[in-house]
Amino acid sequence: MLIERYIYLAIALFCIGIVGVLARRNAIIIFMCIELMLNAVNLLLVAFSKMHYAVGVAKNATAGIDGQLFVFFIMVVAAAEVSVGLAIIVMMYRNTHSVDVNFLNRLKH
Amino acid sequence: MVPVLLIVIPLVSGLLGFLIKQEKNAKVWSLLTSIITMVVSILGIAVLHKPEYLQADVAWLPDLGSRFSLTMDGMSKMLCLLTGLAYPGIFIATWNSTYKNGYQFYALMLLMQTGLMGVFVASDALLFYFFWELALIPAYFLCSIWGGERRVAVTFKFFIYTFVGSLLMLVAIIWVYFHTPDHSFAMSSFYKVNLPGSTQGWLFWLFFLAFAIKIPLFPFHTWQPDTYEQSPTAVTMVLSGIMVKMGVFGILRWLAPVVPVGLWGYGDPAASMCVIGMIYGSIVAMQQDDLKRFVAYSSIAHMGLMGLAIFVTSSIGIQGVMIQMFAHGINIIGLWIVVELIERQFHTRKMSELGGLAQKAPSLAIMLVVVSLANVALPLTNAFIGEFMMFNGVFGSKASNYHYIFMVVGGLSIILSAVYTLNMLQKVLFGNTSPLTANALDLKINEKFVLAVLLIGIVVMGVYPKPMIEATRHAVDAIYSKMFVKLP
Amino acid sequence: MNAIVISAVLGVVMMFCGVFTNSKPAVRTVAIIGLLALVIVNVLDMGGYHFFNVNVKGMLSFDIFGLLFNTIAFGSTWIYFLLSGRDMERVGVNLAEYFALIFFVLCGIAIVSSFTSLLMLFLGIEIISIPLYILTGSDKRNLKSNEAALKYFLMGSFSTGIMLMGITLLYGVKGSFNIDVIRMGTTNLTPMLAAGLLLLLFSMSFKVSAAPFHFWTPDAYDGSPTVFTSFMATIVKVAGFIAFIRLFEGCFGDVQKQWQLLVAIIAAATLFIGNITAVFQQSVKRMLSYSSIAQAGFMLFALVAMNDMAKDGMIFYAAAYSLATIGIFAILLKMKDYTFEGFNGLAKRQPVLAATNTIFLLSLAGIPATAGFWAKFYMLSAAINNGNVMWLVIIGVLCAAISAYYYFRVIQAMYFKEGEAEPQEVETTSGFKGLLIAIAAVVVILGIFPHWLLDQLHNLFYL
Amino acid sequence: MDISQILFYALSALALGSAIMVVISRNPVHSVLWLIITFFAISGHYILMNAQFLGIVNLIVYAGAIMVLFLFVIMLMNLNAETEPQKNKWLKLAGVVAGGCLLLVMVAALKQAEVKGQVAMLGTGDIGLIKNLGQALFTDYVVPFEISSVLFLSAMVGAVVIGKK
Amino acid sequence: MNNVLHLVWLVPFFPLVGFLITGLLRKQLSKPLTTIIGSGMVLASFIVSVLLFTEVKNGNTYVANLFDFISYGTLSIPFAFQIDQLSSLFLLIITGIGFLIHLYSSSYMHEENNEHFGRFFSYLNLFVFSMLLLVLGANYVIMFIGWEGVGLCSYLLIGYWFKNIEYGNAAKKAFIMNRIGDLGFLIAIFWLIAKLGTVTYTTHDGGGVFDLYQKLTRTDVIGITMLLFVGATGKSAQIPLYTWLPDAMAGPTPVSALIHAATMVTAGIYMIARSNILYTMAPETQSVVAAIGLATALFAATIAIKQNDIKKVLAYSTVSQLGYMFLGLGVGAYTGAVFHVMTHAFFKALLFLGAGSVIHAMHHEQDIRKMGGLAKKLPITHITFLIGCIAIAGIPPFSGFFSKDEILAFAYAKDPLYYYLGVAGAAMTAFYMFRLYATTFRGTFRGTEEQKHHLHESPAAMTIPLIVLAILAAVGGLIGIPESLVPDAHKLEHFLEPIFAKSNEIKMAALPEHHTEINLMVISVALALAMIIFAWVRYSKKPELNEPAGFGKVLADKWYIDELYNYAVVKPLQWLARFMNSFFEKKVVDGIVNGVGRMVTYTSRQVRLLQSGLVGNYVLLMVLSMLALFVVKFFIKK
Repeated sequence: MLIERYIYLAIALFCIGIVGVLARRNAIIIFMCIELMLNAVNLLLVAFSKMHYAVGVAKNATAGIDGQLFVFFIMVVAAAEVSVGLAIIVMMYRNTHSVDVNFLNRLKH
Repeated sequence: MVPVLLIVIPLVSGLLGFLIKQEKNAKVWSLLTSIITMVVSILGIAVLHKPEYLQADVAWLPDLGSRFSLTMDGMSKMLCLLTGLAYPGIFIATWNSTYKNGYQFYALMLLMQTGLMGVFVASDALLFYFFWELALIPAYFLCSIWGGERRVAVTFKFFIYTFVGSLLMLVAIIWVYFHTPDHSFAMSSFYKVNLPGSTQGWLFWLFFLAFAIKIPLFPFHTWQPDTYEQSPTAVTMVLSGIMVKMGVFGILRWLAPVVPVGLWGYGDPAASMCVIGMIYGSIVAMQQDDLKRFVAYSSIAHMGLMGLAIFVTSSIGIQGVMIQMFAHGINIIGLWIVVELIERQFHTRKMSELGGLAQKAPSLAIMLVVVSLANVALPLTNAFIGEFMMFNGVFGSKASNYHYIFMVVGGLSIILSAVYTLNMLQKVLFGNTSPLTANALDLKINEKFVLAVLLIGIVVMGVYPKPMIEATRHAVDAIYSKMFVKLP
Repeated sequence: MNAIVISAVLGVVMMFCGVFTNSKPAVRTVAIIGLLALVIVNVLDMGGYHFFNVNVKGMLSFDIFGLLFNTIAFGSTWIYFLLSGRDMERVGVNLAEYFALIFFVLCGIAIVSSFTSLLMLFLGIEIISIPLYILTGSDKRNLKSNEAALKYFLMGSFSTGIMLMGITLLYGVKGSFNIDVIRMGTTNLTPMLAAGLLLLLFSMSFKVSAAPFHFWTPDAYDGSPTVFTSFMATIVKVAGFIAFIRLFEGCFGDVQKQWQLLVAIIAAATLFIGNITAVFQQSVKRMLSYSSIAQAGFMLFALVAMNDMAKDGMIFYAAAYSLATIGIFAILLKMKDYTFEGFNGLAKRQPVLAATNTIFLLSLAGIPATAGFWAKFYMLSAAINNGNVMWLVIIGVLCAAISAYYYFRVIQAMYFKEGEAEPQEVETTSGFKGLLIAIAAVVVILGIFPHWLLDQLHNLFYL
Repeated sequence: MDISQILFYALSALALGSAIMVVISRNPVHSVLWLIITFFAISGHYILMNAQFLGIVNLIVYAGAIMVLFLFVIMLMNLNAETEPQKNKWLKLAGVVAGGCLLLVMVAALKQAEVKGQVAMLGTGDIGLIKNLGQALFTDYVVPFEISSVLFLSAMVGAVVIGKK
Repeated sequence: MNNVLHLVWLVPFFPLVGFLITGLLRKQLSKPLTTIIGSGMVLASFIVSVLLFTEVKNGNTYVANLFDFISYGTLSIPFAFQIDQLSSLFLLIITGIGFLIHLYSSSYMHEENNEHFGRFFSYLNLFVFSMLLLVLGANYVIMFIGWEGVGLCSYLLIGYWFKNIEYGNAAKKAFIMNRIGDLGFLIAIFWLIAKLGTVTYTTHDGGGVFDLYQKLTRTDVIGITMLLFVGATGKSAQIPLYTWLPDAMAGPTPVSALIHAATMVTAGIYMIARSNILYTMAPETQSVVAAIGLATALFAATIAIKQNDIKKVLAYSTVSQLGYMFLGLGVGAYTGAVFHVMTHAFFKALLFLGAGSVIHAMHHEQDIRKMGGLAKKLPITHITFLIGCIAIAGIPPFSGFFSKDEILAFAYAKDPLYYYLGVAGAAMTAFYMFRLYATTFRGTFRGTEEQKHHLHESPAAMTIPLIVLAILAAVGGLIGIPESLVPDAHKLEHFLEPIFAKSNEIKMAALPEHHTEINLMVISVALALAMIIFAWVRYSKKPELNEPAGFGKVLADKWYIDELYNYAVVKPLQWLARFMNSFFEKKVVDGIVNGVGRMVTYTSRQVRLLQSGLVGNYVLLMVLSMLALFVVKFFIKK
């Protein structure tokens, strides 16, 4: 499969994630869209990993493996981030009974 | 050794001054310090002629090629002398003023002296910049704490304005630094730099702005009347008597020799600004009712002439500037002293509320008349020498195409200065007394003493200027030759 | 490696401290001593005493630049603990955890100052960020703190996404995450490299709060407990810069000409927005947030110029800026009212605080004879030496003048305005004052002999 | 067009479609469900590229753990109704336009990507196998692996700080 | 070389000492002591001057270099005094008449208290000092010092009664008008320096201005002489800068006599006479000088006809007479001009002092319409005043006749028109002087009873100077009897010959034939006599008491020149100053500076709105910036 298709696909997913961040007001959904962005990155990383594998396999049997390892770390970090992020959102909700980011405007100017 | 002492004495004394909480003691302490500084500066100009006494050079920032190097040439000597002489005079003349937390006032005054001395003796561009800014900070606090009603805003404007200028100068200094052959901030290296004409052009403007704001030249002057008006008079004396000379000094020491081609290229526009400033300052001075603003605008006119004399590039004109820097310092401090005396006695500076002082306080009147006349450069006063040489330089300039126009238009300021000065004298001294001045008292003995010394100085310099000319001649020659040697 | 391991261990130690003792002074003492130890082991690392000979497999590289920076960061943090440690108690009950989180952040800082793999950069930044989200939101019942945390978190994650996309694109071209590999053979910014570079530029700009990616900064700094703002605005911020410089010099140092303009634009925008917006602030804390943005604009000069002077200057800037800002925040923490009016007449009530605060503010404004002057001097010199970006230099100095405007407002309030009769600030100990004076003295000494500190370190190890 | 290509397009369409649904669903719970579908599609891509381990992990960690956590939070907050008030329409439009433009710009920028024409091998190679990945993870990548423990520690402490009453 | 000439520095030194003593100790010294010191110093100067004069008469001249004043590069301006024929003559006039007037003042100013009396004498001494510097200076710069110095003293003395704002204004006007002239002088000096590198008149080695004049181009010499003449018009009250002189009468009368009649105002003539060689080189300037001089002579005379203030009449008469001197200079009659300076000093000082005596007697009444019939009450004053009037009217053998007719004769030779106009002026002079005389001394007394009661002759200290001056005015002209009447009798011309030798070499000013000259004299004397008789008869009987009307009013109001200046120069300048101060300075210059500040705060207020507090907006802005930077990087080709 040609690599540019993966590139376009990943960028499209990535941008959908961005649009989600821009267009939604619910903090949780925004957060989900960010996760979508991360997944787009993961997908592209794996694709590149396979691409580099195809190029380098002759010299090195594990060529391209670092891309997949990176994905692994991204997942690790994402998990940690989610735990903290949701904790913050819950804390916020406890105080304001809302997850609408537009209510977050005490701090401005 | 001498330059180091000139910096260190006021610095140490000023820092210690913060520990003397009693105003009276602080006064005595700072007066003593300033007298010692004065003695050192007199020694420097009159007695110690060996170069090793007049130089100091210590490693400072080896990586940057900057050294803590100080040199006193004729120009430095004279301005150091002015600073040295002015301080005791100011302290004595304002002896009767009291300040809240006075010890801080005196300490800051001494710190400001450190900065001023440093500017005049630094022979390293970075060091120069350092002192240039250091002189400003105490001035800022002095004006803002002990000034008039609008002091905070006014001083702030002064500070920001000059700060902008200095930062632009810093850019120029760094630029030149990178183009010195040996990557050094030393003055000698700066003088060796050979920059192409176009570069010198914009470097000229960067330097020029810094100095023009400080001097101040039209149209960068608007901080000045406000600041002079709002500052405590002792500070105004330092500002107008000494600090504005920093700008002129800077032009002579750093602008002219470093970017001579730029100066040629843009000398005429710069000189035009000066000429406009001379006329403009004079005309606006005519309308002032507040004595401090009056002196401020007249000072703008006079400083404009100094700028003009430099920018038309003539050796005698520059010599005149040297003389005039000193003379103007003395005269304007004298004027401020009188203004301060008037304000302290009558609690007003408005000419319209004064009048008839000549009847009630003849000594004061005489002092004011003489100082004012010196200020308008009447012959046999010190300022005449300077103005004569400066105008002579302007007229005879070979560098400027418009020097005749500059002469004639600038010459009008001679007339206008007479107009506004006489107006002022008439409003303040002559006519009948006003309710305020009906019971005016004459000068006290310390005031008489300072003013008498000033007057003697004014006349002696005006009659026999030769020592001053001799003292600065070499410095002028050096500057002048640099302005012409460095053709790219 | 010393620093990374020890700081992580210290984090764990602090966690257990919280379990085993309820004595706040004890916890604080442990943290302070621990941090001192951290500084020492890091300094020893510089001297060649490596305690942990881990095979890092090309993931990290401990060069003198990074270690020097670590020393400054840890040293600043130590001063910060001394000055403001007591104030953390006022935020909430989890004192030990706060310290633990700060140690984890320091671990992250040690990583980003020595990474050679983009993976480590990513991890390091996340290790810095996640505790900061928490610290920002640590004042749980304060809505502003909540809000700040959520905003910071959402935008931080967003920028992480951007950064990962950038890293991915680089990987796509070069097939490796190692910065040396990425640098190799890069003589031209091909489209995908350029896109990766841009995305990394955006996300790193976000981390160092450079405009137009700075929006989180004022809100997060303003909302978080002041004691942590101090930490975030100083040590963490300059750590971001170290990462930024390492990344861009490491990966794209050879093609600097091709991205210089972009960074210059960002620097100009940062200077402009930071300074301009700070002018109109009513709260000193928020003003300091904007000022930190403005200072970031100057630090970006290092990236624009990217020469030796810039790197030296960056280290110096980090020290000068951190010292002054920590000092100001420490004083701010003693105030009940964070508006400018709150400072009115401070000079009369607390002359020491006012005087030291003045020195710090002068340093931030870049007035000679303070460390801040040299910081700006180096940055301007670097940019002027580069020669291509004189316009940026001029913008820089004009903005520096504007910055004087808002810094001096504080000075004006302290010295020239009449304040309330009764004290508006928390009691301070003489130790606190003494420390402030010491810091101010360092600021001034650095302002007169900028190489003093470095020379001392130098003498200690290399002679 | 062989089967893997068909699968690629199908999965891609599924991923994009469900991603769009994530964004446009009014109900948060629906968004979560659509996102899970997206993750499945992406896992499908992984498997297609012979990265089985990542495919599984993706399902377990993302679709399984993380999304459940999301769902849990949404339920906890009782947000399953379509409670979100209408955001300013213009702002929404601006968001969509901006995102769309970014997509266009990036696509345009990467049209001439230097890797163009290279192939990401589908269904071959064993680098995606757990054995190889594990070996690399505990040799070359041991440092980051250990470091990520610090990350988790800090997240843990953070959760404690935030969560403790 | 005689040693006496080395004493030249004593001449200005005495008055300087007098100034310092009377000035500093003015409160301590009693009035007699002040008088003795003040007058004594001038007397000492006079004695030295006489000694010098006798030496100079023997043909010795001397330049005394006291010290270097301004010396820079090749330019060297020594503080040097030059004693030669011209300066020694002026020394005599200045110190001689100066002494008399000091003496006179001691009595005239007796009403002042100690302090002010001392102040007055110190000013007078300072004036004498400055005037001596002016004439003794061996270069233009020293002359300029004296030049400005006398201006200052004039200012101080006009404003001597400083409580009166009007007087203050008059003083100011004098100083400022003088400064306008001074600027011209100053530029001329610079011009000389630029072209010749020196301002010294002459040196042994031929390095002075008068030695090197041939190096000057035509433009230079015209420019320099014109600028010097501008200086002269200021100091010597010529059109267009004459208006200060009548106002200067605000000062005490001895001041008017000394400064504004006898000495200072003749400085311009001295200067041009000193620079005669340059003027001879510039015939164009000479024509201008002659024209301006003649115009001033006529113009001032017309005004004098209708003035009723005794001092104003004399003031305009002074302006008019100065015009004659410039006419003389303009036609090349340098000796004649100097001669007229001398005779004018005698009779005009006399007239002013006489007027002072009258005013003194009338208790500071100056309006001649309120006088009349004073001849009997003030006999000495009357006689001396009459002598002065005859002298100024040009009736032989009184002094004015010789000097004025010498000038007119030379003018005739140059252009008969000059002569006719000059004679017309002379006739007017005779007319208004005798109008003044007749109204004041003839007829009946028109003052108040109280004034009448107190009328008395002035004390001896005032009358003695009058008598001395009357004698001089009567016989002083005899040193310049024209060749046409008695051959070889013009002593002055022979005496001054060395001064004008170079001019004469180039172009000797011609005199008409002897018989023509005699005819001219007859015409002018006849006209003057006719006018005298007409005025005497007319105003003795029926003095002009009403306010003038019609053209008379125009004359009485001085052709409205002051008003013209007021509207053309003063008012616009004030308006400009107000505009600059209240609008330009505040709104434009400061406005821009403050505007920058305001712009910053305004921008600040706007920019901070970006920080809307909404995450959505933040992200949107970030994305948009990303877009923009992408576009910059990828789609903008450099």
